Amino acid sequence: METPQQIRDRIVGAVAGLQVECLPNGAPAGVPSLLVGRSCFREVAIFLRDDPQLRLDYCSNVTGVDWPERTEKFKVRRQVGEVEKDVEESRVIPGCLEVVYHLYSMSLKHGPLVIRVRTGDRSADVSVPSLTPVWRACELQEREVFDLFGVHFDGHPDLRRILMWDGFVDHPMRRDYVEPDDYDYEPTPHDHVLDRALARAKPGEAGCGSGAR
Amino acid sequence: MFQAIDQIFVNLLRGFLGHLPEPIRPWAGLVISLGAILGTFGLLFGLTTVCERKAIARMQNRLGPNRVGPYGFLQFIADGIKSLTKEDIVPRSADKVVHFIAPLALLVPVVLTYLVLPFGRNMVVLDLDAGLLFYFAAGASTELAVFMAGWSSRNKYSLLGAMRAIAQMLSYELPFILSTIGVVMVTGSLSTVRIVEAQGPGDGWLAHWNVFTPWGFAAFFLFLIAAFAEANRSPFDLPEGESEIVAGYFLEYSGFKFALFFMAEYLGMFSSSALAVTLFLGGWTAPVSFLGFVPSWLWFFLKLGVLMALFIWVRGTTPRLRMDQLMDFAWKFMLPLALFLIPVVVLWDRVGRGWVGWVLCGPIVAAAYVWLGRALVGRRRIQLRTYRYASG
Amino acid sequence: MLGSGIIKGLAETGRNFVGSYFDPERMTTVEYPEQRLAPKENTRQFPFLVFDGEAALAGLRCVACQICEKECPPQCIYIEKSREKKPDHLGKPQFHPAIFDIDISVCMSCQICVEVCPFDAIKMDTEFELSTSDRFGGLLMHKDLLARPNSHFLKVHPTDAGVIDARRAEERARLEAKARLDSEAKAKEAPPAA
Amino acid sequence: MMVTQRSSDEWDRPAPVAGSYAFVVGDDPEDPGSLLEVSMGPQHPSTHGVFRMDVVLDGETVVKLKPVFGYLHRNHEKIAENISYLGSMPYTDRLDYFCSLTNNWAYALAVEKLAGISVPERAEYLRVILSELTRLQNHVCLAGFLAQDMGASGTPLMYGFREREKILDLFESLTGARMMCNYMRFGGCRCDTPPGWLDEARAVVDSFPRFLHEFENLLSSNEILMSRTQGIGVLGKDLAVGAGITGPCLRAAGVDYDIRKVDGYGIYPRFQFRVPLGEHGDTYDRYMMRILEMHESLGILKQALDGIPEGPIIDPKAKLRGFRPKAGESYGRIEAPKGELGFYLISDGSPSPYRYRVRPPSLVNLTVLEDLCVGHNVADTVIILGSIDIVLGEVDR
Amino acid sequence: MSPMIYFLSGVTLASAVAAMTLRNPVHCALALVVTFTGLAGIYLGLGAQFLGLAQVVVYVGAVAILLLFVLLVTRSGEAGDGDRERDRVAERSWWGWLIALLVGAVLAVGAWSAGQLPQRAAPPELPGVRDIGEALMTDFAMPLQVVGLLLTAAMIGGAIIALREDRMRVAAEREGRR
Repeated sequence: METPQQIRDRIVGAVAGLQVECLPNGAPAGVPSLLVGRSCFREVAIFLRDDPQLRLDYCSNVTGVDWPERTEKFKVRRQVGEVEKDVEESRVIPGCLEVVYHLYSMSLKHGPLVIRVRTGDRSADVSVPSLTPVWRACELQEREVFDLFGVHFDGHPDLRRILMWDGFVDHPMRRDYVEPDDYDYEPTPHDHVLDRALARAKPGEAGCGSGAR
Repeated sequence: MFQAIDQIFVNLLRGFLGHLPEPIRPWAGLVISLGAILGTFGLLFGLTTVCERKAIARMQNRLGPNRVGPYGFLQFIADGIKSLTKEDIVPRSADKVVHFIAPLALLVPVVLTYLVLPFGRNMVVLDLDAGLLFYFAAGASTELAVFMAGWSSRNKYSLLGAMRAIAQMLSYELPFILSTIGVVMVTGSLSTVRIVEAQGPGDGWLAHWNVFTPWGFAAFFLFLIAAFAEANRSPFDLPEGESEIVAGYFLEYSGFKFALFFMAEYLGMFSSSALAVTLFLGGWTAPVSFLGFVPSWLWFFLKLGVLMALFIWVRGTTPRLRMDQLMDFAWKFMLPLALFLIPVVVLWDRVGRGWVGWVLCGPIVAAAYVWLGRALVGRRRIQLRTYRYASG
Repeated sequence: MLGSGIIKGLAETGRNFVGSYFDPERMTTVEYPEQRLAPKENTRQFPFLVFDGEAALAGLRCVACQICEKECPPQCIYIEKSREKKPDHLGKPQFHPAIFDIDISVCMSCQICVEVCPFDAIKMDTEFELSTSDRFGGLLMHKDLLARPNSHFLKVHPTDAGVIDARRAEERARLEAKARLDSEAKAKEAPPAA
Repeated sequence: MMVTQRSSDEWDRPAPVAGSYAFVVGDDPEDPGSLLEVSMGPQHPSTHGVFRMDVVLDGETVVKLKPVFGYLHRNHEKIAENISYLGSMPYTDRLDYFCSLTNNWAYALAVEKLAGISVPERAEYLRVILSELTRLQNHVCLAGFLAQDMGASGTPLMYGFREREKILDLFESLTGARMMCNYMRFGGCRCDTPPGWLDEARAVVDSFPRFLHEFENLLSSNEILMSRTQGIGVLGKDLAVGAGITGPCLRAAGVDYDIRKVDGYGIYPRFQFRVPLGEHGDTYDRYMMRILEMHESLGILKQALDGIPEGPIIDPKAKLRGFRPKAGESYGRIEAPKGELGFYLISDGSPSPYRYRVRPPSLVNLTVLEDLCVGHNVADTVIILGSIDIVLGEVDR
Repeated sequence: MSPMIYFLSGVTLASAVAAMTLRNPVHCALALVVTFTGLAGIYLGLGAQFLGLAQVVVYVGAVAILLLFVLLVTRSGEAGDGDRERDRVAERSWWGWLIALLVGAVLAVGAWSAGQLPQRAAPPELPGVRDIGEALMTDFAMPLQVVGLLLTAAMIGGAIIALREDRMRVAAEREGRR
């Protein structure tokens, strides 16, 4: 298989104006990944699937990564007064949510190619195009990313919570998620059962109401 | 001497009834016989559950129950006490009256079937002319009880189970009844006592059991398979298929009512096995005349035990069929074969019931079996497969 | 022919039925409370603290370094260091645990505490019958419950314990030799000074 | 069929398009009361754990099926992101609790890729032996459970468990635990084999074919099993590839894709084995794939047990404590008995992973459950689910 | 024997009344089953073995089950619908009264005239199952065959109708899916 850089060049060469960027990977055996812009994400995915040299017909892994807003400190050599010295400056890197796809080819037996896409921020602009129409394999995994990270997939046929219950509010895999100190008061899908039970046991009668006394 | 042992129960009853005033004798006889039947088969039910658990455990290389009593054989008493003391839960939305009546409605007809079964020489409660018809009439009413149980529980699984059970029982009733027609035709009587007597050794030394005829052999297995289905036993245990509909029609029953269902199932199994013994295995007759000294009731229970072992063995082996396959099997295999056996019986009767009959009827029955079996399996293209391996 | 597969299956279960009475290899079941399988040497259930000598709490090898507390994946260990130090088997002054609790209801028997312990102080026991009538307090093991003599360790994991004992004996011997050499050297040095 | 949607506007983060859903049955004006909704699970005997299928039935035919997950969710990934790399190893045991050793291997592989650690020869051999033993015991149990779902009153399951017991005994004497083995470490394995272990393993491997033969006698040619499974739940090739189905289910559909061959991870390229392929993609093929794979696994085991060299068991450079790989990311995947098990790790140079992700084969294989089940009976859904082979510890994580 | 007959008649009549008045259709059907069984008991008590047993096989074993199936398959809702239905039926109840009156009149006339008829000597022995069977196979062989053929034809016809509906539905579903 071609290297990710070559693939990137080929995509950009085929259609001008696509935002595809090759990200390095620091691990010794790691392969670089392609960061694709949101606007052309599905087109790129379809290209990767249908290109006769690549035929990446199998999407193995879909997952989210949370990048909270962070301040990066770095040193710059600056002219301070008369002397040139290292000055510590900081830069705010805006937070985003990232979705990573690992693609393989079952027919040509090669891979992986890692493609990733990022949302605009972590609160308002959290939608990315869904790849479920391209690879059905993404269906449940994208639901999971939606559930645990809060990434919204446009074009997903059945975007619901998958692991947490429907009434759950937060997204537990985000790095700033704070778990509640008392799970008993989490809303559950069985709340109405509890309500009914409480309503039945009127105060004064025997039952849950008078149990405390 | 042998005669005395053979007739010991009959004489005991007669002697006891002799002390009673004349008008209530028949009723007292009925009550005592029923009590004896319930006691005997109740005990047999308990022992069978233990034996079944132990035998299946051994088939699965386990030990089975071995804690209560010698070799665990008193386990059923512990189970009985447990189910008696358990809480009887009735679902709130259930139809309480019907829910209550259903287990009784299931048990009563099953017990009634025992009235016409001859357990030994002169050991039959009601020697009806239409004994076989009585048996089927009583057996037919169990479906209603199953429906009542499933419907009144207000549980979807129960309802599904009841529907399955009724469909299955109705379908298998046909081969169940049709497979006995040959016996009735050959014997010329619907009375179970006549049927057994006709199968005895008579003047010769070898018994004329119906199973030792080509048609009787086939009919015996048809009857047995239908009996499996009627008793909801594996591989026809769909109504209670625990992996699909959890427990089927008695899902919402607990405690003693559940035990009644359980008991009715086993009593039904005994009674259909007993009928199989009566119709095909010569009832209480000995296979050869020189074994006639063994008490007749012992022969009967021995044969019953063999059939029960078969029930248990099959249960330990087979997976369960699916509903449509079950229906296919009843309507496309068993019913045609049972119908086909009727002319064969006529042929057997006409050519003189000897080796000529065997030569003529044997191949016909075998051919029908093979052909129907192939038609049943072939349409669905069910076969063993060979597999290829990836190159390289 | 229809039915041949089922008959084959019946033959198989029949053979197993008969075989279960004659072939011990078929019966893997053990009647537990009366019969017991001997635990394998590597078997691990829940951790215990090894102590040397006779007194349980005085001879604990644990020096309260809290590595296991930090590494324990379900975080079921709780340690508090003692204020004062006391000498260990090499005579070096060390802390010891004032409190050492393991919540058995949380512990998942992963043996990571054993692997990370640099002092061979915590080991896995093969005891598994730990049921109590108290779900909360009864399953929280304090150090007096956790402490087991080295002889117990030798009994449940003889190979492992043998290696460790040999190593500790060697360390001690080396130290004693060194001390002897030192004292001899001192003794040698001393007279001229005197 | 109508699906109602409940809007949920109490979300401070963007609200999802579809909220909770519920089937409303019997609202079809043309056919009143003809449909029956049954919620199979989470406490159903044959959903293999706390799994739920909301099934809409027409008679007993499945019209619609929705899997509902999450009853066993414990956010394994979040736990792993808060403890050290080593600390996650025992947690991986609990993913697919039937196959803890393959889970260990997949995680160790991902970390080894992330940090560039090599594995000594003997450890590689041991890993192969253990993972093939795991495959054997997973597949015998699967076949037993499948027969159990068909109502075989436990006999095949007990035969399977009898053999599994021998393999678990091997695991116990090597790793100390029967199921939660926690045996592999980054750069090798935790401890060397106790004396005589390899001979015991050889004995188990040698006696295994006898069991397989027994099992096949009992089931593979049984007419009831064949008629229950053949032509049921047919999975097409294209759907299988597109939906990311892996493992025996994929190969039953006729796709030649075995990660042991494709990636050649560990030392698998050294062993001779074949990859069985199905033709119909139905439940019977899926069942037979497992049986045939067991034969191949036995072949691998024989070769590995004969070829295992002496030597160190773990890379001496691999650190147990204070393990901090450099920033980067890696994806390690292996052919677990249930399919492709992958671990995706992002390191930021700290002692715990920045992102830790498990790619669970069981969950992804469930994507096609509805496609396989619609049009079949309730009884078939149960065996289709059984033939997909899920473990809820891995589905819900 | 006669107290038994009175008892059975009482049960039969009571359950027949229950079958008409109970509100839950399934209960009605179950009450009807009791009526059938009571009737069978009366037959048996009168010594008509075959008739009594055939009554149980046919009515309890088949007709009642059929009724229950029909009830379950056709009924859409629970009591809510049924009440409205009952009101509608109640408006036209005079039809029922009329028919009941007519039937009662015919029965009364029959019973009265039966008393008027000269008493015939009872047959020496009640016909047993064997006699019925012989009669069916000799004197009434032809009618039996005709009835059998008719019923077979009806059964096949029913099966075909059910089959066609099923096929049509399958075809419609396929269309819909496309």
